Amino acid sequence: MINFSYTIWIPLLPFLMFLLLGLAGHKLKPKLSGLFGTGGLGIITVLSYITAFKYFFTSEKVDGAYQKITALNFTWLQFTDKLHIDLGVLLDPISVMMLVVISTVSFMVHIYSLGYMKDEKGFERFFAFLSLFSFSMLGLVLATNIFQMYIFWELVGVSSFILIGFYYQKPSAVRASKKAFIVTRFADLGFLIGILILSFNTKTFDFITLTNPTGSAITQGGGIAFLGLSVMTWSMIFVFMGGVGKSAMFPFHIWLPDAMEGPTPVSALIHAATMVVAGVYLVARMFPIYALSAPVALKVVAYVGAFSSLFAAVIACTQTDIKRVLAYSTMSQIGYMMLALGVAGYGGHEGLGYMASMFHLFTHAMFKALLFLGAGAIIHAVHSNYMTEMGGLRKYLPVTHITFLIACLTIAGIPPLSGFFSKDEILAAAFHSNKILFAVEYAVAGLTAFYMFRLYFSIFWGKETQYHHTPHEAPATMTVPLIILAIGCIITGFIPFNKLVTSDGKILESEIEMMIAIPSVLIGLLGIGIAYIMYKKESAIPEKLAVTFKYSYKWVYNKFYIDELYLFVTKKIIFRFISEPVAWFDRHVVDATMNAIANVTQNVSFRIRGFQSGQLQKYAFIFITGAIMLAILFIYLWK
Amino acid sequence: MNSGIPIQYFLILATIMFFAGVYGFLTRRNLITILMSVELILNSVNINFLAFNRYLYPHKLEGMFFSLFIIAVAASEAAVAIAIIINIYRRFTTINVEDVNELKF
Amino acid sequence: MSLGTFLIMRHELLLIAAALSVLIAEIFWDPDKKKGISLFSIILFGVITIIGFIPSPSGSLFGGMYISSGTTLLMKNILNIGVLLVFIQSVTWLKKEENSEKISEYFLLLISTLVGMNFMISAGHFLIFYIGIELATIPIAALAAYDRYKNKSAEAGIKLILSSALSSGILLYGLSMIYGTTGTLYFSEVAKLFGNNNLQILGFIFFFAGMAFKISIVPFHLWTADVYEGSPVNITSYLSVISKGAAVFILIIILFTVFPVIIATWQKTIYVTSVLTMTIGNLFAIRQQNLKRFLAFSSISQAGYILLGLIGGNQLGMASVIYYILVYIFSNLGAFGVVTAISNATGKENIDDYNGLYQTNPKLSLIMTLALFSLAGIPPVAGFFGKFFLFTAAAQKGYYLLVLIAVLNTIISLFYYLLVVKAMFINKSENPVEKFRSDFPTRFALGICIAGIVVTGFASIIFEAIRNLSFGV
Amino acid sequence: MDILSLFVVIPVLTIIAILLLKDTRQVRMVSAFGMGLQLLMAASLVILYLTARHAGNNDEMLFVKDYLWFKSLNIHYAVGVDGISVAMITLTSLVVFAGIFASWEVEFLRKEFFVSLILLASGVFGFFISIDLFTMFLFYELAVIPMYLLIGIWGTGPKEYSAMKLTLMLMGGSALLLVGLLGIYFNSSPDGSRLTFNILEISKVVIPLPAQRIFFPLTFVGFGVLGALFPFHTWSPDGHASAPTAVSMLHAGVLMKLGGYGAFRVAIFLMPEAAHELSWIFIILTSISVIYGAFGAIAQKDLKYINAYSSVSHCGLVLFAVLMMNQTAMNGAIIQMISHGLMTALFFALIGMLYGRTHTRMINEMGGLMKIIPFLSVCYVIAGLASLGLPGLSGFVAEMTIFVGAFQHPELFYRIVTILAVSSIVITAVYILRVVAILLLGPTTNEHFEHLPDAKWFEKISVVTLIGSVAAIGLAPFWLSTMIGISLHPIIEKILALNPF
Repeated sequence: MINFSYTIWIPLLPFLMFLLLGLAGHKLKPKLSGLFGTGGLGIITVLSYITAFKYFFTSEKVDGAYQKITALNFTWLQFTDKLHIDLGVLLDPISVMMLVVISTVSFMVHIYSLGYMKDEKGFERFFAFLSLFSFSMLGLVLATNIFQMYIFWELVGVSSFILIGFYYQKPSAVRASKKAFIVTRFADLGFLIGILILSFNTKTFDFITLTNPTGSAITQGGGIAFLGLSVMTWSMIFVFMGGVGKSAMFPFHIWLPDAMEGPTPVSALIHAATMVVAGVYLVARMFPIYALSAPVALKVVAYVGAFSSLFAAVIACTQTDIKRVLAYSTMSQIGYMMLALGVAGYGGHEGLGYMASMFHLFTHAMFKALLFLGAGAIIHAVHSNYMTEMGGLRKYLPVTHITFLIACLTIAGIPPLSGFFSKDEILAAAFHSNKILFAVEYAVAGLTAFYMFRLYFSIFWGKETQYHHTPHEAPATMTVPLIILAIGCIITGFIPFNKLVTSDGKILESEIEMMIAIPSVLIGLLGIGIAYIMYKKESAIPEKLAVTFKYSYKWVYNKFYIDELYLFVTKKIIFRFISEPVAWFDRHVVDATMNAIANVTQNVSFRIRGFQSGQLQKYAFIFITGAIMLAILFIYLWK
Repeated sequence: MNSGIPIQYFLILATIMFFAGVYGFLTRRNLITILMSVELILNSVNINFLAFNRYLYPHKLEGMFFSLFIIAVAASEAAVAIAIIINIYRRFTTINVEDVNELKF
Repeated sequence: MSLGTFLIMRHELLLIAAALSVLIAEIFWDPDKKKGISLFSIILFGVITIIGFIPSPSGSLFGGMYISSGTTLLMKNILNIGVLLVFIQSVTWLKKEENSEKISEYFLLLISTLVGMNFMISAGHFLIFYIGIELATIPIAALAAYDRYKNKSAEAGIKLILSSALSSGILLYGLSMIYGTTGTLYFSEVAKLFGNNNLQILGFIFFFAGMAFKISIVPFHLWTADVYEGSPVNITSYLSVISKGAAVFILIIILFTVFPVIIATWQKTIYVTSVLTMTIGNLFAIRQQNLKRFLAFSSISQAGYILLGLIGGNQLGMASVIYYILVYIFSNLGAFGVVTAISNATGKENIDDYNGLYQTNPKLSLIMTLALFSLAGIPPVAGFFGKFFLFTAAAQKGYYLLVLIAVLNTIISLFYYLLVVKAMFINKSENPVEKFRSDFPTRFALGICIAGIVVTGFASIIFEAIRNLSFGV
Repeated sequence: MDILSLFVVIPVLTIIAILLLKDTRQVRMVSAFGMGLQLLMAASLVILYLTARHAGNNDEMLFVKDYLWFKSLNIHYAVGVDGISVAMITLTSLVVFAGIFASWEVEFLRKEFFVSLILLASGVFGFFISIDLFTMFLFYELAVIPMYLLIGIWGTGPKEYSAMKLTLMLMGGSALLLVGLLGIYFNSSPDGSRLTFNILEISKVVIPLPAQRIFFPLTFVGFGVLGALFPFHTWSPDGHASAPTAVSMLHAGVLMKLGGYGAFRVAIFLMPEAAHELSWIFIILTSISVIYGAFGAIAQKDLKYINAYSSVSHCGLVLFAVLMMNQTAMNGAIIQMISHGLMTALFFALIGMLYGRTHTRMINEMGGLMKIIPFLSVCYVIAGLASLGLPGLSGFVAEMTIFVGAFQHPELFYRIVTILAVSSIVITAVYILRVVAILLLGPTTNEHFEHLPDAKWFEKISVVTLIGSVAAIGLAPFWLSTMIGISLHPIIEKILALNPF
């Protein structure tokens, strides 16, 4: 048993960094605080790699399976004797893998930002928030129990909120951040309810206990049925709702494209590589429960994933803002991962999808980060987000061009780049369990290749655009990360994930199945080809197509009007038809009754003044009648 | 020693006087008359006392004495009342009770 | 029986002596220094008040027509304190030119009414009771008409004298019924012989009506507001505190000792009348502008609360009533003291005139606030304790609904008391009551009132002493 | 002189000192000193309490002092504290301390202002330390009354109306309460032994069920009015809107907690059977006020109204949790009281400071303040995040404890209602973000605001005190929740013993 207790510093360090930069940041020199943040992340990266190495290669296995190691754990808040929130560090294949992913990408982004954000005001603020995010994300993946995960889940949400709204004077940015927070918050409501139901049934939050395939949670956790589904299924569906929100799956995807309002490094880090895959991670984390005692929920995962990936891919083909294209591609790639999980089963060869999904998560982090950072470099150079205003940039930005190309090839799944391997595993998994989904993913693979190269060609080739000041290659602080990540894209494909990260921790034997791999490569090439024809040179084909399929194009271009739908619901229904009436009701009914009581009293007191008429004899009359009334009352009526 | 008149007659007389007094108090407009009707009430009470004493409890004289005191007190009461009425007349130049209503509501 | 036994009626004798000495002083006093009389009589009365606290033998005189016990002594002492305060408060007013001729009348008459009240309280026979009650009423009527040159004063006088005459007529009619059915007028024997037949209940109701008139319980209260407004402020405070207090005392004694047999009946009676009283009183008070009238109605509603103490017929009830009267004396005289001071200084008696009073006369407005809070029953002043005990007494016998009605009524009363506070503290005014410094007697009296308001509540010993002297049915 | 009574004595002494002062410039220093002392007292009380507990003192109440007051009625001046009241006392002293600094710049009748403020505070302290129903009630009313003058004199807008409404409605509450207390008193010894007002003694006997059925609703609603229980909450928006800053802070921060505390300490603790029997009615009412308050807040335009409605929602959550009657939920209720107390005090302090600068409370008249007054704006954001339950700040701890606890209720109905209540966190997020976005972010709309000054030193003290405590609870909730939990234990024991469910 190796001592992992030092891992506490992995999340703690960024937190301290955040406090330092947040409280004293404005006193330090911006440069210095940037270096602080980056340095901190560097240390963490080192620590994570050490941890990964120790875990995978020196920690002993029990009958060939990696063990879940609770490095340390302390009770943070006691609810009941069974239910308590702990804070701690849980090490198992996926969390360790996530450590590597997060620290690497985050480190890259930090370095990149040193250049990218150089003359932005609020430089130190930016790094403070980045540290906050790193802290929350690391805390999330290392969570030992579902409630700790929820805590950091919320923190991740808020730090993404802050970072999206980094340019807080830009109304669009503010709107986007608000949207992102509220949408995910709504999803998290589902997560919380899920947790409540789950904990009520299983009387525990602890992951190890929950996900133990032979533990009580899974074996007799099913609980009573409610509306035809077992309570466990319900809870897992609710939990998944949280994942849907964070990972921008349909129908909670609307925040992701707008989130591109944030600085590009942020998009790379949060909205491509790390945070958005939290949903996938969540499902993977709870996977045994999904697989063994809530298969229906798992189906939901699969279909949601498949649909989102297709949906996003289609939209991506029509967008012109390069960051939005990347955003939709992110969504569709995550759809892949979800699908992969959805079609997987627990243990043995069933677990292929699980492994594939984690694998794809890993590779995707690399190439998507690379894409975003590349896009950042491009935007940095031309000061525009729209590919319609770009073209022929290959001579101005050679490094960016090459790395971007590598990334595009990777995502298109061209061997021997990493994307090919992971995607192939996913397709294989889909093929073995559900032919329809397999077909869908096949199409998506083609679409992906198409829109990525549409992007690539129209940026770096296409029409020769005149720039009012010639674009120039980004500084080294920005190009170096690009190169590193590009290398990552090339090599990571050869990491033996089937030996390291599997659903049950045991080694999973799998080899590339040619009759799936070859067609997938072909369809990728096909997509590239079409893109080449349409966008390599200036051509009228795209416009023609747009005109011929006018309505459908319009429909797709406007993202199927989902945003408008949401806007309608929130603005019109909630605001106009619930809260305003409530406010009105409160003023004019509840409050009015209170006032009415007072007014009635006043009124009565005014009406009865006549008794005090000042006429002695009237007084006397009332006196006599009073006496006689009392007499009658108590002699005859109420004796 | 029974003088033949049954007690009921006295009581009926007293009651009539009482209500006559009350009626007078309520209807008469002249303060003096109102005062007189008060006296009427008091006297009806006296008759009650005397009758009860004479017929029911002849061996004690409480009723008798009580009515004597009532008469005395009524006299003093009347004295004060009339003094005030005179003052009223000075101030309002009338002793019509309806005009004496500056204080109301 | 030796002369020593007359010491039993020490209070009355002393008061009569005082009255006579004031009369004699009036005769032999140097006509140009008449103002001295007030000082003389106040000192005299102060001495009497102090003597009153010397323990004295309890017993009965005249074959039980006059009874004196610890309870009656306590009641008399409480009344003495009140009267003393009233006297001190009235000095400034008596200094005025138009009153200089009548100073001694004022004291003479008030003292004699006090004698009457003492006799009522100590009565063991309805004859004494009747004499006492008349002695306590008629001079007040004369005093109500004290301001000879004011229409309102005269009107107050006539209204008081005539309606009280009517009420005592009704009361006597009731008594005659009781006499006719029991054949005696001794409290002790009536209590024995009293049955439950209709004639007796009729008699009781009429008797109760007569008493209710004095305490100004709805529907026998209508004279109150007019008389209070019309008569001079000091007479008003005397009426509202002393006469009312005395009447409550005697009512509670008679109810507990003479009519225990028909307790069921008088509990119902009190239930009905108390609800009526506090509600009507409050409803009328809301709209009042003239402070004297305002306080008149507030005192009506106070009477309604006081009845809650009587209704139980329990020892706690009697204790709480006596205690409350004590508190009420301090609070109400505090309020009236401020009203007197201001109306003496400026002649203003309306609530609007008090706008912005705190800016000019902070002390007075603070005293007023405390007094009103005490009347409203707001802690930490004594009124809170008084009300609490009253309600406790009623609740002890299970009258929770009645208590609820009462507390809800206290909210209404709080509302109009706060109106005055609002006027003094919050409202702005172009011409507020100008700043003035009231003379020593006023400040002294107010000081005592405030001390009473504050101390009476916290000093539990007072309540305990009262409770030990009181009794239940 | 026992330590607890000092909590009443110190304010009184401060008041006297203020009254003796000649020039009004020292007034605030004196009050700050007095309340600072009070804060120290509270801190030391916490330490004493914890040490006593560690010493193995397991009495229900500690530092109990009992002086016979009215012998015949067996009324005592009895004080004592358990973890809950200690926590509440600490809260109170924090808020008062912050409130003094928040109202540093009161000019008009400064002396009177601070006197009434501290008088109010002393009432609150008295309420929390007393374990005798009579003294409790006395302090309760003592705390309510100064509110009238504070709002009426130093308030803004329709202050007379609001002040009168607030006072009368709260007094109406205490009217019901009084009847309830008397009912408890006269049923406090069914075996005919001595009647008592002492909570601990009453808790040892079982009040007859018929009596409970009558007096539980009276008591609960009586306290509920102060706890802004729907539909008796309407005093709160107007009251808060008109009240001066410090008063809103104290009122929302502390006074409304009297309601929750009383409902728990008196109504439920002494009459658990009826509470269990009738809880469903009040559960419905409270969950209405949770949702309803939140929705009400969305539609408001005035910052103080927004906060008032959110207070309705949060305090509704307190009563909601109390009615769940299990350890966790009640624990959550207490934490929620404290956290909401600090949070809302912070909010009102900030609103007051913003108002002092911009002279408006209408959110749509402000905008882009983040750039101009970063300190205050950041504090406002923090307050907002606390209120929408961000982990690491107190709100999260409280709400989660409540939700988890409430969801442990064995009956399905209660769990479903809980889920309804949970949904309030989203609505909260909506209105908080709405305000933050409109108020602080975005471009600066009004050029008059360009040169507003940021927080002054006393404002910083006030704000930092509160934020510090909010964060402290949020980061390290375990000590608080254990301190409360231990004290809750006997109470829960009693309740469970009486209705096994």
